[in-house]
Amino acid sequence: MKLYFSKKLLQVIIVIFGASFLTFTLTYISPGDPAEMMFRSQDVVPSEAVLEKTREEMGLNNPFLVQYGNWLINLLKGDLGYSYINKGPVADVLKQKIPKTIELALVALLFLVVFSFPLGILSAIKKNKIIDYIIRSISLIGISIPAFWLGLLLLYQFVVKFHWFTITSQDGFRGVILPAATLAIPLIGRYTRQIRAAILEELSSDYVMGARARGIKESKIIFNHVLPNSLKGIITLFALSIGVLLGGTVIVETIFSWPGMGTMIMNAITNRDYPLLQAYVIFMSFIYIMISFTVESINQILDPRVRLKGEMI
Amino acid sequence: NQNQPTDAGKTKTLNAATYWMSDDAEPTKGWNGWVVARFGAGENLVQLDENMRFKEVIAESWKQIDELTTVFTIREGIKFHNGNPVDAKACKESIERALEITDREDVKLPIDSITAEGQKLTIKTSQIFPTLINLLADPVYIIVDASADDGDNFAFQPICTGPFQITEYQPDVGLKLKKNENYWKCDVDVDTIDVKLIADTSARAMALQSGEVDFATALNRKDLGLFEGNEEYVVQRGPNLRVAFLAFNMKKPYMQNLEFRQALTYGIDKKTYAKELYDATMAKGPFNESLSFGYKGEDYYSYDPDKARELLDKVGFVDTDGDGIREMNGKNIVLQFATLSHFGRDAANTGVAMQSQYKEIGLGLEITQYENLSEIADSDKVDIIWDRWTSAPTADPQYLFETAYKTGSPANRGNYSNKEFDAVCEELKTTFGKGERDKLGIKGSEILMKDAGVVFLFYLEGSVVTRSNVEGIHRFVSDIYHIDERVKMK
Amino acid sequence: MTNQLLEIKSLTVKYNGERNIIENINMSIGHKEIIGIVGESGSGKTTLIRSIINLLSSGGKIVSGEIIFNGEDLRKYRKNKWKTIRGNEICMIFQDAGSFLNPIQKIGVQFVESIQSHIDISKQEAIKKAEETLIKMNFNDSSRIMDSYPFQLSGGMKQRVGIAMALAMEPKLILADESTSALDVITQAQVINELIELRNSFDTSIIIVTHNIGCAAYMADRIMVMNHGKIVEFGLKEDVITNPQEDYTKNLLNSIPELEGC
Amino acid sequence: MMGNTILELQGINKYFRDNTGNSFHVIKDVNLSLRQGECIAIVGESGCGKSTLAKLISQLIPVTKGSMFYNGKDVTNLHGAQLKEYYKNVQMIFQNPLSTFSPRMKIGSYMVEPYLNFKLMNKKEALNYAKELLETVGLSKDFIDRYPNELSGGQLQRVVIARTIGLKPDVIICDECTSALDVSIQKQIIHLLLELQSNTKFCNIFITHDLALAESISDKIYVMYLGEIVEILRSKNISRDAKHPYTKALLNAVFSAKNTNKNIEVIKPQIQDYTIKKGCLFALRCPNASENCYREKPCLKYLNLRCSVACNLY
Amino acid sequence: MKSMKYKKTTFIIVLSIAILTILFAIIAPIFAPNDPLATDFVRILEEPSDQYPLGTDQVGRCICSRILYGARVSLGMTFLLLVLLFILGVVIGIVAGMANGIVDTIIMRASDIVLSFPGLIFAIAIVGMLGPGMLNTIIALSVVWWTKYARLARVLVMSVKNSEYMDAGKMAGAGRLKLISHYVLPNIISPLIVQFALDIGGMMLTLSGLSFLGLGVQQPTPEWGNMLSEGRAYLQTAPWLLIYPGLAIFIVVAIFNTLGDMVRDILDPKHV
Ligand SMILES: Nc1ncnc2c1ncn2[C@@H]1O[C@H](COP(=O)(O)OP(=O)(O)OP(=O)(O)O)[C@@H](O)[C@H]1O
Ligand SMILES: Nc1ncnc2c1ncn2[C@@H]1O[C@H](COP(=O)(O)OP(=O)(O)OP(=O)(O)O)[C@@H](O)[C@H]1O
Ligand SMILES: [Mg+2]
Ligand SMILES: [Mg+2]
Repeated sequence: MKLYFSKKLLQVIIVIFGASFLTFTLTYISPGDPAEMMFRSQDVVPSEAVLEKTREEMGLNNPFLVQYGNWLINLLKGDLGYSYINKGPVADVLKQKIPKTIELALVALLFLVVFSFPLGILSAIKKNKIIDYIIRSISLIGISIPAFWLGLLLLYQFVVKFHWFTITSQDGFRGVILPAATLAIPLIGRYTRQIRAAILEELSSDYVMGARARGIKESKIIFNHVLPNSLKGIITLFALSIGVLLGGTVIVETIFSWPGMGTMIMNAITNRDYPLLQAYVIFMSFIYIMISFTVESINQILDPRVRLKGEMI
Repeated sequence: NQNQPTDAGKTKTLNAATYWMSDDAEPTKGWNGWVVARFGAGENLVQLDENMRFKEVIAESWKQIDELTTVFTIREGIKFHNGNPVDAKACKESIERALEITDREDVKLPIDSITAEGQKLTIKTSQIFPTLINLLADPVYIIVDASADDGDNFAFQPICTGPFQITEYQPDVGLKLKKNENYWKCDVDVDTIDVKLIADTSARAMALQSGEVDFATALNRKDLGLFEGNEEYVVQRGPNLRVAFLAFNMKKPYMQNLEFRQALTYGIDKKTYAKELYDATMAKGPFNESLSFGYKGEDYYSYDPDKARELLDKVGFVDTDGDGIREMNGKNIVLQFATLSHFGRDAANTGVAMQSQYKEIGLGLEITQYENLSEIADSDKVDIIWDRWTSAPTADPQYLFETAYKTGSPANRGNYSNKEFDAVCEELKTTFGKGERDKLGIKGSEILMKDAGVVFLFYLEGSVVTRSNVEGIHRFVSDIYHIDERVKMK
Repeated sequence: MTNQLLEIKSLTVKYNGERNIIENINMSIGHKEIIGIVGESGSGKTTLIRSIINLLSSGGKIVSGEIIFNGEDLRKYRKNKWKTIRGNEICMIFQDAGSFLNPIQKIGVQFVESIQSHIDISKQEAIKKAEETLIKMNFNDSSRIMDSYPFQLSGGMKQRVGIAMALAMEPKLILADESTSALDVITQAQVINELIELRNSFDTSIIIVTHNIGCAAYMADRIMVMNHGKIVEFGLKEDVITNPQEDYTKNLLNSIPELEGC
Repeated sequence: MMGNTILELQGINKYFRDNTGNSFHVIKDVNLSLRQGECIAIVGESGCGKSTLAKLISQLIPVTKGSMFYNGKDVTNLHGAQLKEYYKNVQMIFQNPLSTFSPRMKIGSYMVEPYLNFKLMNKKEALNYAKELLETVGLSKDFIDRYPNELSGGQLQRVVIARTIGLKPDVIICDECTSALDVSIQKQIIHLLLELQSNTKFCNIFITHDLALAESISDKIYVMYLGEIVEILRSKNISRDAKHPYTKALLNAVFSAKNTNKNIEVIKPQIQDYTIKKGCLFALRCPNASENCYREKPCLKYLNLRCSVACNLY
Repeated sequence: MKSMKYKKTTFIIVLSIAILTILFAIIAPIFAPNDPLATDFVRILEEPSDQYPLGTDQVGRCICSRILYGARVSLGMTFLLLVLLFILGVVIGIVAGMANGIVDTIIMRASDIVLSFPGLIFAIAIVGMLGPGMLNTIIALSVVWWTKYARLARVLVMSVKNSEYMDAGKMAGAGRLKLISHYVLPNIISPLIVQFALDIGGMMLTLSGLSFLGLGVQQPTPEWGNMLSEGRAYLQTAPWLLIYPGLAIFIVVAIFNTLGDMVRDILDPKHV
């Protein structure tokens, strides 16, 4: 078990390293001169001499690997560079935006869990009954509806027409419900289906038959046997949906003018603020890798077959 | 989050929406001063009022003593937000601070000396500088208490003299202001202002509708219809100082041909664009007709496809292969129309409209949205550039001429160059007297129009929408100011 | 035939509305009797014994017939009544008992759960009862078995645990579906011996399905031969083995390789 | 009746790595020789390494240590063209007939495959040959156009045999090729194999866990235990001749349909343990194990014409 | 319990609808009442009318025609990209699965790295760095998406590789290529096709999402996400700019999602 974790951790490190390399390479090959970008973003049109000087200062004339090395060292030191558009250290910008996006993502996750679990389980238990068809249709709608469209429609209905929620994010609860719902609805559709499938698969396995043959109540079978067994798959899918969720924040934040990482990244893209862009990608992949790693570890610990591997009686 | 009732003792909060915020509120940096000015936090010695006339603010009066020297009398009894008195010395320090910090070339003053005696501030320039007053009205020169600059928090809560004081500044969320109890001019009615950053235009309209804000500016033209005629809202709209124009890329050899440029101009139905696409006033020259230096005569080369065809035939660009597109040196003419994506849809829409109209005169057009100016500036890729500029933020023609059209100037994206026009710019540098300067402004405009190097499309419109419980908010033509001491809430 | 434990009358079963998989089966089993069912693969042996306990795999449906257990028609039972029969009066042991246990729950937990589903006793008592039964199945270290997960036991051990679980409720009838075919010959012999022991000490009746005719011949009182969903021959084992009536049975018996010198 | 040695294994060892990276020893120092026309059987409990041995011989997995000779030539770990050449002569029949067939391949394409791959004939000839072969194993030639799932297990196994025979190989390895089938069908298949063997004189390595079956068809029986050959019997009455306690335990556990009163005795069940390094592997379960058995490793000893055994008692 | 026959009939119906949708997109010009690029200044932001069945946009273009032509772009790009990635991914997956050792490890590590990014975010970042546009969107999504098929193909190849029929094939003298084409491919293709079918809707949403953000297809090419992004400003004043393109995406995605489900039910029956 220990060996497993150290191996896994090593893998995580390699992957993060690779991710950083990829990110840097992408910026490196992308068109546009960062030095110039820095001036242009302030609507200053620099002269060639000034540019050359700045390039030299920024180390842009160094060979690729040297640049990458420096960048990586700075990154490890926590220096993520300087954001042109925000005219400040990237780390400071991230510090401001991260909590907002996390707030949004957490509320969306809450919705996701609160809705998809009961729906998925119900749908599986009542397979091919009316209620199953209804839930499946709803989830089909969920996965087919474009989030950006849905968001706008919700905005119109609930903000303009009903005045239930607010458009600005400062208002705590009233501000976060709509964006979080927009973010969650497609995921709820997806996840409900996946939970249903996972549970159905478990229901068809032998041990369920075994439990029935032993005369155990159906509700007990579902909650004591099927759910714990399908949890592994469900948790893994959950980790995957976090990736989708993080991606969704960009669109949702744009629609709802949510001052988080999503709007920040769109702004960074428009202004070619590469340091910010790099930091964002690194940060997101770090979060994502850590979540996957945690989930996988939880799964490993949950599953006695893995946990007690080799301990035969 | 509705407004508090106006009963005595309760605070009156004005909820406002803004479409743009700078990273901080240090007025001397870039255009950051606009945010400080907009919500009544900072004041200058002199300012432009809603109708673009100079008004004395911190300076009670000013007087030009000779070509190089101007004397300002600082009003008695003005205090900074922190209670420090405002005298000539404080103003001197503030102006010097601005000169030191600002990185904007267009607001630099050629200062010889600034002297302060009591309430008397004397500014001596090192050369003849007719636009001194105009520049001093720029938010860069908002008078701040330079002695209070602790290098840290000052950028977010600058100490100025306005009717409101910034108490909280979050670049991506909004800002909060409170009433300045010691405001020099009058007692301020509103206690606090809560400004929310809502960058999306339609979202601002929705925020007004949902009651989250009482005041918003720069709404979508179409969305204004939602408020006009509705008793709950007051809408003020009208042209502002921004002008949208097309610059032909003079680097291209064929663009050097005046007749070709004229043909291109004849092919643009800007009257319709202005009316139908933008609900705006069609532009003739660079300056709005309401400005004293605005061109008021007939437009040159207004839409006439037949003339365009005739001219194109004349310069020899004809369609020989019958595909409906004229050729130049045997190749179909497909002009490249470029905009910057941050100009938004309006810019691209012009291209879309031109595309179908140019087709009728046998010209192809492709539209590309660029992210960066740099990609346009140095490339031969583009033929026509959509651009937008605030024409006279300081109520003077010189600024626009110098930045956008003078030979070699930094924002001259079409690489336009005309000796006659450059001469007008030079003359403006040394000419005093509003009348004279206005004439030069008109002269320059006419040169530009006649030469067809730049096609002025329309003047953008500004709009201000307030809930009917708010009074005393005016629409400033300059768009620099929104709220001042006159604001009141019922 | 009133003293029979189980009587099946003209039972017909289908899967997914296609042809009848077993057709018109009539059989009965007495108290303390062992019946061995042999026959070609796919002849419906599993279908037959699963329909007794109403646990047909998906799509399976009893079309007609009666299943009378202890004088009551099981086909009239509703869902919640089944749980009083299953695991209590009738128990099933599967071919691969291991996979019929929840892989992530300890044996003890599952054992106690099934005991408590049928008898109203405390957890402590249930554990005690479970351990006692395991000891009867020749597990000398019963508490360790209780504390382990299925994957930690070998195939033979799981099979014996399965039998122990069935046994704990002292059922009247045990249904064993090829419960030894997956085991190696030595373990298989051991398990078979234990089943016989079970009948002798608890008076339990057993229906055992097997491919191994030798095995059926060894333990059963009566043998039933099935082919294509029908009973070909059903009689006392001596009769069927030594004096088969049907060609199919004769062919079957002839095909069994035998060791010399037995 | 016996010809020259066709296939010889010398000191074959195989290690596998489990997913934690530990390696374990599955085949231990196996020596085996096969002469022309001979049929040998390998018996043993599940998991003792019979299939692994078969796969080693058929070169589906590489040998870790030891060497293999075919007609005197070293054929350990062949590749490419040589391997192809080897497969012309050595063929294997797998346990589960259905899994031998790619589900989406018609019987016809399955049948003609080797003849085309080995460039023995063209497609048309191959098809005709395939039909002929199907008839030799008692199947209709219409089966050519069917998919595997439309045939019964017995029929499929016949198809496999037909294809294998058609190549006229020297060696056929049957890895439990009947254990997935019914006894009656098993009988037919065995019958067919024996008949074909007497016609074409291939040698046969017959892997099974059914001692009775092994006895009835083979000339020589190798008994395997945890990857080791513990006994070699050249007998038609193994109940009498077997010496090794493990073989005896196996024999004891066999049910008989004829003799239903046979006394079934049982020894302790198997424990999968690859860690035993010293002594006799069977000692833990052996009813007659002495102190010595835990220390000293027995080696295969020639006892008499009918029996060689690796046991400290002999 | 529904029978296979019933399933097949409904599948054929949905498939026909899907094919019809594609056909509709291909022959859009026949149905389109107007030129999708032609502007009509007199009739800007006009409500649906006879001449403009779904109204006009902010420069007076026919929304109906733009939706029809947009279908070409949306569906075309979706299929182009998916087919491309499908082939690429499957080839890589088979190579990884068949090769062992270093090649497999390299390919799998590369895909680990790609997978360590949340997909959409990575795509956005790539487009952000390379600059918006159709080609860059395709590149970005390719970088993200190939792993999906490669991993699936690899796992499937691994299971086939250990099957007895592969061994039988080897012993029948089949070479590497023959093994792949005769044994591996036919047996792994159906789960892959299922995955492909299930991905169509998702890909379409992703593409239009990127266009909505202004990163994908650029003006004035009609594309649904693009149209929504333009129409956003007129949510209140001219909702038809928003409603119809959104509805178009929704309906088409729903059709393909349903189709995907059905393909799965038929090719992978144990999943029902
Ligand atoms: N769930 C099912 N759906 C459809 N057909 C089924 C199902 N289960 C079994 N069958 C079919 O019913 C027939 C009888 O199956 P059953 O499992 O009862 O045979 P069996 O005698 O137990 O065979 P074996 O000896 O192989 O276990 C077979 O033809 C089988 O294909
Ligand atoms: N590819 C492999 N990787 C790792 N271990 C393997 C592999 N193949 C077989 N083994 C292990 O080698 C041992 C011998 O397996 P093998 O399949 O040869 O047994 P067998 O005697 O054929 O059993 P059975 O009678 O069940 O077919 C087993 O413990 C098995 O788990
Ligand atoms: Mg069965
Ligand atoms: Mg085997």
